[in-house]
Amino acid sequence: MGKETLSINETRDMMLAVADKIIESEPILTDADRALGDGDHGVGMERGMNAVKEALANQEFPSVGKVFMGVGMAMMSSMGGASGAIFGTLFRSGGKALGDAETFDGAGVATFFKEGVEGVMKRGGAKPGDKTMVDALAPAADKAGEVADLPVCEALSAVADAAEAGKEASKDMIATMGRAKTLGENSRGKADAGACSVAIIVAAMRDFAA
Amino acid sequence: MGKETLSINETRDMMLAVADKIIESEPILTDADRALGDGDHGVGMERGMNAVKEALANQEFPSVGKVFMGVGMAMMSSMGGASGAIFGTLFRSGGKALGDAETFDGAGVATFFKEGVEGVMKRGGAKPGDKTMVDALAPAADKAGEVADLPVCEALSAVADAAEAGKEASKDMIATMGRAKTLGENSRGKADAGACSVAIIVAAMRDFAA
Amino acid sequence: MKKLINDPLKVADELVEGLVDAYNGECKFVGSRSIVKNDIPDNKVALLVGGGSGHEPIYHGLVGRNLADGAACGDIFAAPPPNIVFEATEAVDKGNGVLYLYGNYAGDVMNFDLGAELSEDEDIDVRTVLIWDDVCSAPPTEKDKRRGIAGLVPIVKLAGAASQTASTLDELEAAAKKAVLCTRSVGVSMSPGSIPATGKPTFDIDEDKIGLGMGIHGEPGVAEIPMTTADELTVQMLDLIVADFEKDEEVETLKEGDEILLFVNSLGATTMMELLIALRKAKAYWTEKGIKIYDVMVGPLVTCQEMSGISFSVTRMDDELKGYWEMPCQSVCFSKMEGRYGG
Amino acid sequence: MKKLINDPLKVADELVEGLVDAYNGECKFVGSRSIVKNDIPDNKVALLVGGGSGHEPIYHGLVGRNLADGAACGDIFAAPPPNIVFEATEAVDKGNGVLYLYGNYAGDVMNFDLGAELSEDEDIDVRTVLIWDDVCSAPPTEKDKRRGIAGLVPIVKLAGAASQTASTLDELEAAAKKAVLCTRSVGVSMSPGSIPATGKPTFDIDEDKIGLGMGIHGEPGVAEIPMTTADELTVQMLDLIVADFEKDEEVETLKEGDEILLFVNSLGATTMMELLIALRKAKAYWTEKGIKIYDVMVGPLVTCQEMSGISFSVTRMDDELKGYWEMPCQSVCFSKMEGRYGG
Ligand SMILES: Nc1ncnc2c1ncn2[C@@H]1O[C@H](COP(=O)(O)OP(=O)(O)O)[C@@H](O)[C@H]1O
Ligand SMILES: Nc1ncnc2c1ncn2[C@@H]1O[C@H](COP(=O)(O)OP(=O)(O)O)[C@@H](O)[C@H]1O
Ligand SMILES: [Mg+2]
Ligand SMILES: [Mg+2]
Ligand SMILES: [Mg+2]
Ligand SMILES: [Mg+2]
Repeated sequence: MGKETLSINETRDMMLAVADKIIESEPILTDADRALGDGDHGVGMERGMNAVKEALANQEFPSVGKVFMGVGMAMMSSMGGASGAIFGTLFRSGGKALGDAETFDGAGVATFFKEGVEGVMKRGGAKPGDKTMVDALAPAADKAGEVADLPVCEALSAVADAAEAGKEASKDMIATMGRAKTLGENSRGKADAGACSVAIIVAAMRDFAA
Repeated sequence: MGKETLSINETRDMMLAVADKIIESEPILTDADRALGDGDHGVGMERGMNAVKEALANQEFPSVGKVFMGVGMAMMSSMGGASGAIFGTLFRSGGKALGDAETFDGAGVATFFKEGVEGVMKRGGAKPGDKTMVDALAPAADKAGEVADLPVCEALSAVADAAEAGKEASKDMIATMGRAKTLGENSRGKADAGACSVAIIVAAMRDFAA
Repeated sequence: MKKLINDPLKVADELVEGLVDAYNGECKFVGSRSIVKNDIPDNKVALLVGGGSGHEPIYHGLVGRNLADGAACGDIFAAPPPNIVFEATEAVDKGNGVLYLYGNYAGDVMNFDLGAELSEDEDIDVRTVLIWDDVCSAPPTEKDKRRGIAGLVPIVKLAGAASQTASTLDELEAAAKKAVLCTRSVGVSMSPGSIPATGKPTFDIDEDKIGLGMGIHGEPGVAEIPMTTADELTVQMLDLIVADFEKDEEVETLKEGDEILLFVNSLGATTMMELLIALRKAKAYWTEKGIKIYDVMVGPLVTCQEMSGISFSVTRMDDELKGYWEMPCQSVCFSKMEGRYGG
Repeated sequence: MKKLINDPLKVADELVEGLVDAYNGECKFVGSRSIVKNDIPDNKVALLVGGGSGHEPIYHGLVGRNLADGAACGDIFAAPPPNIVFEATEAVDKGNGVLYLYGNYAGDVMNFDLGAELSEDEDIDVRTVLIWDDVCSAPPTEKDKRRGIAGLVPIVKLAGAASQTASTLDELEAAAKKAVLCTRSVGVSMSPGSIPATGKPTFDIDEDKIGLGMGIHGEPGVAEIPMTTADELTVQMLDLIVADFEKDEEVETLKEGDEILLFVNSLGATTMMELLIALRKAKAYWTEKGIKIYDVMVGPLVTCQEMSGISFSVTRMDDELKGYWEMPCQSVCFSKMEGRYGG
């Protein structure tokens, strides 16, 4: 039986599980970025998630939001580059919007992703269709809004499917942002590396809550 | 029938023939220097001999010595590097020693090579056996001393044989000067590039006087 | 590629440590990875530069006397994270505000903006001027899409001098904006550099091709052209600069009697020999147009590891900029005595 | 190797023309291939440098304010012919004699000596000081067999400053000799440069080897060692310098409290990143020995086209040399403001 809500410590442990999953997926992300970018997304995310583990392990947080904000800060300050700012902003904006809530529920999931994707789009200027992580994140946020009333386990499951579908859809897009825009028409056929990261992150959240 | 002596103009034309012969031999010299040195001896000598042609063609000279000094000056100033100084010195020292002689005879051949090799050894510090052009030049000078009483055609023929033998003997030597000293024992088996030039120069002198 | 390094994942940290050592007491290592001058006077309007590492001597090599007060240093080819920007900002701020002056790349803009937010939270006054000198990266109507390339060296030199006398952040901002507006660059590349962590080349290009207008990491330019002579390429590149001054409605066309500062940069593997040969043609090009070369900079200052390529940067000079230029300066990147060559 | 040139046989001429253009009126092209300052004062004791081209920015890039008065430039990697040496000598001579200061290579010595003979025929007083800083090219008892490598940059900087105040050729000769005696270098190479005329590499070395003590064209050094880390290599190289000061009976051993000028040079393709990483270790090395770094130079100043490699040069400073060092200077090769870093 999946979880109805997550406590602060469970949210923290979920993010530790996410970190492990991303670290484990480094080769997949490296390959994705090697195909379309400069090949450093895997090591970048790995470095970010190692910092996340250091920031979260055995720490107590006053709210769910602070957990996510800690994740964002750790990624932002350890990764640097565009993706440090982008993924850092996702977790910081999403976490900030959760206020001082002490549990993470379906409504929290909706708030987190809605504010997260807005922060990312404001920070980086990418719109859906530009073949970035926004193409996994925006559909995830939309779906999260629809399933805000469900238990967190079910909400995250629906959101993970949406992120995965968004990632898959990014394969057909032509890159217009970042390094991959060099490739133009040749960028078609492969998924965006950042979108892969989003799909992996949300899937790991789902698996934890399940 | 070979020539008893050479006039000033014949000496000049002989050196023009020498220049053509060296220019024609550029690939041989390049290969020799590529094997043991840095591969630029062929183009260097070619550049020097083109300058010689420019300096000598249609020019009148007051003495045989001035022809050789003109050759030396042209080589020295167009070639640069060690070999410009070495070959320039050969012709300048040899030519200077001829004073204001108006013919080039067997005695002149002896004087030219004796003073030429002395100038070269003084300038560059190489001794016979160091695997340099001195190893063709020194035996040539020795032989020239022995045949000073012969007609110029016969003297040059004997000197050319000595230079050729000296060049061949350089194959067995180990380089101790210049770039080839890098190779140590590996420099054995190939003739020194500058010695090849000396052999070609004296052979072309012989062919002209023959 | 044989690289003299220790740990490929620590090159950025170690090189900034080495840079601080090169300054031999004049600068200090700050926070996670910033370099900051020791003797910034109270109330000085501070100038902060920064960007990814791996392009040495820029950006951090531009810290120095009459130059930048500090630099926030990223990992190899990656923008510095916001906390590094913030740490550098705090260290250079002397109560009169900090100007951020850096190349217009998405990652840098995001991280410096985040760093600015952190700094403003601490009541530090921050202003940003972006460098977008690469005319091949977007048309003059879309300057916000242009990249910053080698023109950042003369721009930071000029702004560094301006920062010595500026009494407000507004003043320094105006001077830096002017230096940016007057500076245009065109670059080419012939072969890639490599990323120390992976040893992989940063892009591919055919053996007999030149990327005309290519950016300093291999970003695309205006065309791939066949390998050609130094003289022909120089003319093609300078024509693009002339055309940009012509098309851009914000600046006047370059015309007879104008004076320019000329900078010929190597991206790394291209030798000084090649730069000087190209410089010779550039001098003839400008002379023929009646445009006077006010002063010259030449050398490998904006690099991308062992990438080969060259860029020209042109800054149109006026009396204000000349005043800034003639100030002496000293850094690992660029030093000069007072005055100018031939002046 | 894609090279941006025009005619491979004219690179030396064209690059010296470009160098004169870089000086923008401060220097002129003289004779066949020399560069000479325009404003050498009457009666100045003149300083002339020179050597083969292709090592840019040296040797000719060392002409400038408070530096050399002129340079005689050879073809690529070849000594300048005597007439070029003579033309340069005539142009820099202001009636008080000319000091030749150049690297100890057989071809250079022969040609400069010939040039000196031509100059003396014209009643110009000429003196020669040879630079032989490469400790790996011969033992201290045979210094006349040692090559000149990167140490020539600090040596010419110091001699250039001395030439501003020297009233006789003797005085300048003494100062230059002292700078030479106090300067020792060790270089390594990891991959060759190429000759522009042929496109051929200047030497071969295994993919995983470093030539320890190799000269700047690939001349052999003390050993071929396996590729190693920057830190380990730095220690090995500096140990050789320390040992040389120890073994050489003409100089004192380097000891605690001594002050040194440290120069870290790249042979071309080795990046500033790598230089700075090595510099970081060098700083720790000297600090541990109690030897104080008086000032630092770093950059690709003595190169051999796209050759990769690094060298360290150390000059032991005393009050006289410090005085010369602190003078500002300006050239395409090396510029500085008055004073020193951290001073
Ligand atoms: N402006 C942006 N908005 C949203 N996502 C972005 C933006 N720029 C880059 N990204 C994401 O970052 C990913 C690349 O990350 P990474 O490789 O770590 O950084 P870099 O592009 O600096 O090498 C891309 O696949 C894309 O999803
Ligand atoms: N000191 C010397 N004395 C006599 N000959 C020398 C000396 N140094 C070099 N040479 C000659 O010069 C030749 C090389 O000439 P070249 O290739 O033109 O010059 P470089 O060695 O400068 O490349 C050698 O083969 C040798 O015969
Ligand atoms: Mg990437
Ligand atoms: Mg990247
Ligand atoms: Mg040779
Ligand atoms: Mg040679």
